[in-house]
Amino acid sequence: MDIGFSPEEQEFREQCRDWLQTHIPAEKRPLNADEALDFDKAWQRQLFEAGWAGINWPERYGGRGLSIVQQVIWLEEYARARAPWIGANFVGINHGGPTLIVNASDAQKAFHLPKILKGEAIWCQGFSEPGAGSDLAGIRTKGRIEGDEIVINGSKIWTSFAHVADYQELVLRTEEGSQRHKGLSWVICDMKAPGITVRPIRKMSGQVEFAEVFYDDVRIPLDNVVGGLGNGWAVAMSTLSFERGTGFIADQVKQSQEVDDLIATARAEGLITDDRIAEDLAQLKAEVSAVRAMTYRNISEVERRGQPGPEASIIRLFTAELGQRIERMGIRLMGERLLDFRYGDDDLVHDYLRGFAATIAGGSAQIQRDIIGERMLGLPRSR
Amino acid sequence: MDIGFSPEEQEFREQCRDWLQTHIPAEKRPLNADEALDFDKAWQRQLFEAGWAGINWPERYGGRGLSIVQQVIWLEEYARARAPWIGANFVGINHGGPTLIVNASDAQKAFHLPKILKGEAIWCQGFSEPGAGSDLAGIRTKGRIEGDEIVINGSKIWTSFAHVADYQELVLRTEEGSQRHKGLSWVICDMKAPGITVRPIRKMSGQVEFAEVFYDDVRIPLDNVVGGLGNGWAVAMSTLSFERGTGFIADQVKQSQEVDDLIATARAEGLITDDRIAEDLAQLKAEVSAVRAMTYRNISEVERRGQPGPEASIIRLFTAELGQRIERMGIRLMGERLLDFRYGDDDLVHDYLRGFAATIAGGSAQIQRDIIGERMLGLPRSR
Amino acid sequence: MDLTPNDEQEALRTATVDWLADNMPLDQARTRPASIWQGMEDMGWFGLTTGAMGLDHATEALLFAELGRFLAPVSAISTAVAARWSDTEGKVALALGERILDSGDTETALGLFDGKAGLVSYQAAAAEPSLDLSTAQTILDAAPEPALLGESEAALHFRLLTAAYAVGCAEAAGAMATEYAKMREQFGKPIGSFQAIKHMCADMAVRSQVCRSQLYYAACALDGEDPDVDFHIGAAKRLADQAALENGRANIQIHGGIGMTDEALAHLPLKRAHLLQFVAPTATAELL
Amino acid sequence: MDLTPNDEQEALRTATVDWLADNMPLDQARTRPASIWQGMEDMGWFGLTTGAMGLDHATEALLFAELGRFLAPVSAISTAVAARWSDTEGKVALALGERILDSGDTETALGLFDGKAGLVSYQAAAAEPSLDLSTAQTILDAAPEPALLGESEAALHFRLLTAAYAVGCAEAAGAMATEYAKMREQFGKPIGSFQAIKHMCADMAVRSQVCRSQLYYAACALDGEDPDVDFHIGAAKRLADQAALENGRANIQIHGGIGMTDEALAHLPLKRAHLLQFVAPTATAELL
Repeated sequence: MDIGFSPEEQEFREQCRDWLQTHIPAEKRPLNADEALDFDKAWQRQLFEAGWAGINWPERYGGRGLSIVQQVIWLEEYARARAPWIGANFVGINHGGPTLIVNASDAQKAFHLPKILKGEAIWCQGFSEPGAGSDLAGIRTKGRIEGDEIVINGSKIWTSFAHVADYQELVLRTEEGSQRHKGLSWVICDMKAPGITVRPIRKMSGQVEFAEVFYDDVRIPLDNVVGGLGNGWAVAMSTLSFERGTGFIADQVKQSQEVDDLIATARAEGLITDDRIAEDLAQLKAEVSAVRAMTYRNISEVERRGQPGPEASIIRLFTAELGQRIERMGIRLMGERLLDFRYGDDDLVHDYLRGFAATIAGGSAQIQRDIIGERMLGLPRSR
Repeated sequence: MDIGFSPEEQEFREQCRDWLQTHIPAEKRPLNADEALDFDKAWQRQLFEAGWAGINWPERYGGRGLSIVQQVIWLEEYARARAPWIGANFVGINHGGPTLIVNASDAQKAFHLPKILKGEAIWCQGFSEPGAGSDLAGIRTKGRIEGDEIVINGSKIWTSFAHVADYQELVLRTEEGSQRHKGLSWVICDMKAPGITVRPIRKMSGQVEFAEVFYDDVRIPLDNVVGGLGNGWAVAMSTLSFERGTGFIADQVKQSQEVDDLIATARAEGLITDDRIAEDLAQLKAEVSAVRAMTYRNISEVERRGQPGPEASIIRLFTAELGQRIERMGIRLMGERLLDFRYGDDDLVHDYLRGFAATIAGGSAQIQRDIIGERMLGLPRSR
Repeated sequence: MDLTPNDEQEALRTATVDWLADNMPLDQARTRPASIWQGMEDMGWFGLTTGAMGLDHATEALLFAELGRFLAPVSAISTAVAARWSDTEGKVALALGERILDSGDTETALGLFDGKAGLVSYQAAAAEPSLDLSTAQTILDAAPEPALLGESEAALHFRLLTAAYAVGCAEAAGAMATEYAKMREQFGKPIGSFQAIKHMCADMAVRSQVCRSQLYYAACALDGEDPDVDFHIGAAKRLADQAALENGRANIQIHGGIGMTDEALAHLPLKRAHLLQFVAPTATAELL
Repeated sequence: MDLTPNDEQEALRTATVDWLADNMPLDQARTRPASIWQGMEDMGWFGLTTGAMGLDHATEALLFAELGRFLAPVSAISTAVAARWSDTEGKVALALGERILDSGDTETALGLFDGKAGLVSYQAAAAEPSLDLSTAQTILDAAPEPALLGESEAALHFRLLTAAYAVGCAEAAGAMATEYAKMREQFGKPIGSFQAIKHMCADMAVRSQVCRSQLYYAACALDGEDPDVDFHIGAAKRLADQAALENGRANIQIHGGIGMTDEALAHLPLKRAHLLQFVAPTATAELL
């Protein structure tokens, strides 16, 4: 066991740092999805041109094909430099693209992958439905096959960037009467297709980031099915094999910076002399440190055995709840200034309000605990 | 709404206080059940002779028949005077006796009730079984009817004072093959009957207070059945109607004293200048105060409507967990002296170790939350 | 000793709830009709403990908890205290340091200053939004110089009513979550049948019960001139603030994705709870 | 960078666990045979990082976490540190202020004094029991005057091994609770199928994972002379202490009535956790 990096890795770190230092946009990324679109596209284009787009994509698909430790280094430096979130390109780069790489036909790959890498095509997700929530098996959006087309009816919800997206990774029920995980298909849906209505949803922090999407006899070509009709569950799950545990890196660095910022604030404002505040800040600092250790362990596990251990669920849960503790400390130090928040502000209050999603989206904290109990500890199923 | 007491009630309070002040035993009650037996009997005898035994029992059965507010006053003064726990007499006075009053025949009452009041007969409970825990419906101890006798086989556990008790309120299955709540009977079991073996169990705080009881062809007369054969569930439940919400009073006063003692200690040792300790003590004081308010509310509800509201489950849960928070604060203030605890000591460490039972015995904290969720809030059943 | 509302109190409470349900539903919390203030005045809530009506603080706390449950304007608190302990008439906004909460339609505010109740005059200015979407605020350029009220009971009265508001706020969040847990299904069952959700709801009920009980006790302590009234009101406010914040958060968690949205109502009690925590908070030293 | 044990480390760990399971089962924690010390010495645990064996602290921490899991004598910590940083030979008890823990069969102890490692000589006296049933103690009449060790790394080494013990202790409680939750039935089902119990087990696993990971990082930081090594070891000890205490409590709660008894083993990790929390605790200021 060691926590050191080789001279080559350290040199790579220098390269990352140098490039980031000179290329990070001067202006802040806008909060609202539509205002941010141009910003996101321009930044993605820059990353692409410098060879930093798709760092974990294979080189034959235009990616950088970095080793996992190099990915760690890039992501650490990226976060440390406070480089902007890739925003509208997130789904394409981290989810849609990888799914295509694993499952799509050569034609599908050739058409879509370059657009994603260059920031030319924005993707959004289409998994969750009103009433289905964390339960993917409960999908009710239907696709009826008519000739060489699929006719789609239904709705999706919590779709980030839906109103600016070009394509959607859409999971729907193509086999009438099928149950649970069977009869689902994973399709590429053109968001400009007639019959799609996007209803943006405002968050309680004020910005519009996700939307409800309605499908009224939307027709897409059968060719847009990825991985075969009725095979949607397997395709959706296959993306997980692409997840190598690096996803936590950026969060960890960001949380670490936030805690350091809070400690600096508490010192500057004399609040640190309150033993309760000092204690809680010290605790947060220890916990953030432990997340790095957990993440490194997880990544080492991937390197050694080819896949992350079940401990990834633990990192996910702990990071989510730790983030909320950090955000609460943030507003605690603000005192009454908390009250001056208004929709559209981008500050600690915004982070706090937005942070509730961390234990809701992508499987609630309750479901994460079920998973840890059942899959990792082997306790009998509850449901 | 008001929190005042009438002049008559205040005069009654004076009477309680005066009597307690002059009669409380000088020596401390021993911790181990067998050493405490003589002490408990003598104190009960004293209470009886002065008319303080069975304060909530009807006068025709030798009780004091106090109004519920008078009971509150007596219990408050009793706790405030730090009068000893009635120990071995607890089950007879608060559980066995009341059950007999509601359900027993005249002959049973005439024989047993006076002995209980005078401290001449010690009772123990016989409900829980190994493997059944909180689930009374899972009782497996069997009683076979042979002529005018019941022949008992099986075992009970967590029976406090079993090895010093004269009688046991025993719930067993008298109908072969019966399920859950059916076919149970509530019987008076003579603890001196042949075939009974008592295995005392030491607690992790060192003393022996409860035991496992084994029944090997134990014969008791059919006359000892209370409330009719096969009617045991109803008899066991009937005791609840005797519970008027006063049971929390003594705990509340005791917790209030403990918190005041901890604050005094923290001041004396200079620990209160630690903001964390001051904050937590302040919180405990507020919470203990709220328990009094909840208890008063509950008792007022009983007075107004004849029975306690579903909120009693809340008081039970909150008091149990609050007690544990108080005990943790107790050992926190001790620092390293905590390590010097040894079996048999009667101090804050003992209280802390013993206090784990509060969220286990009589229905775990988990089950209390189920009850609050289902019976009070109307949420659907989990099991 | 009796800590349950009597029949008269229950009747007043029922009338209060009925009016609030009709006129102040939660889904209008951020845009209430201008006529609402007159309606509240007509209901008499601002003068319950004045000589004219002569009700006790226990009754008042009971009704103000209901106002709190519907996220009624916070200036109902300052207006009621001003009506009881000063000659001021009409609406009085709530002063919180240099922030004047619910500052419209008046140029007078009441708040606590070093623990004493005081009146503040301020220039009417365009009110700005605050975190609590149902409370607009005016921020003064400098800390105001209040005219302190003579009676020390005014501060206790003010603190009691803020506690009542927080109790109602905590209960609003708890009730909303429990209703949702009964109705919303996942994995083919109402989510309230899952122990994790059920226990969150149970804990919300515990917190509500704890702070409401202490509120009753505190109100009676004020009515009965109990020597420990300061402690009891302080304890009530602290417990109610905690309950309002924790229930507010749990409510959002139980609502899941929909709880994160602006259009759902789950965020409203939490934001109100954050506002109330700054109004007459209880310092640690006040309880020791 | 690699934070997983390599094959050699895994092999050493397996050998450690095998020996401990055979020779130091938890049900003998309070009365261990006199020969146990010699057995441990033969296993080489007291000299892992000395020149003779030359293993790194990462390997040592891995093995000491296993010792901690079986509630091994705490003097294994002080003995290993003394063997590495002083000329002392044989068993060295653990000094905690005027308390000498596991004080039998030696008259030398090692502990921290104002953050520095130091050796203490004391008169052998009849050892008395402590809260931790597997640790006897001798209480000196006065605070001892230690001979401080020259190397500042000795204190870090000592703190690291106490953290490893606490990690093992936390895991012991978690594993015991999870096993029990699979086996024990209520209402016709294993209690581990109830979400409330399942989530308690999940939280225990989270705490164990968090502190074990930080332990690995801290050990590597000591091996690699990381400038933040003080922080990392302090964080590891704090997180491990918290995990050991909280898991220890949850373990008893999950065991129910049986967990309250002396004869069950559930109380042993909790009592050990309480002892460890006083050995080289991490002060708030060390982390800021």
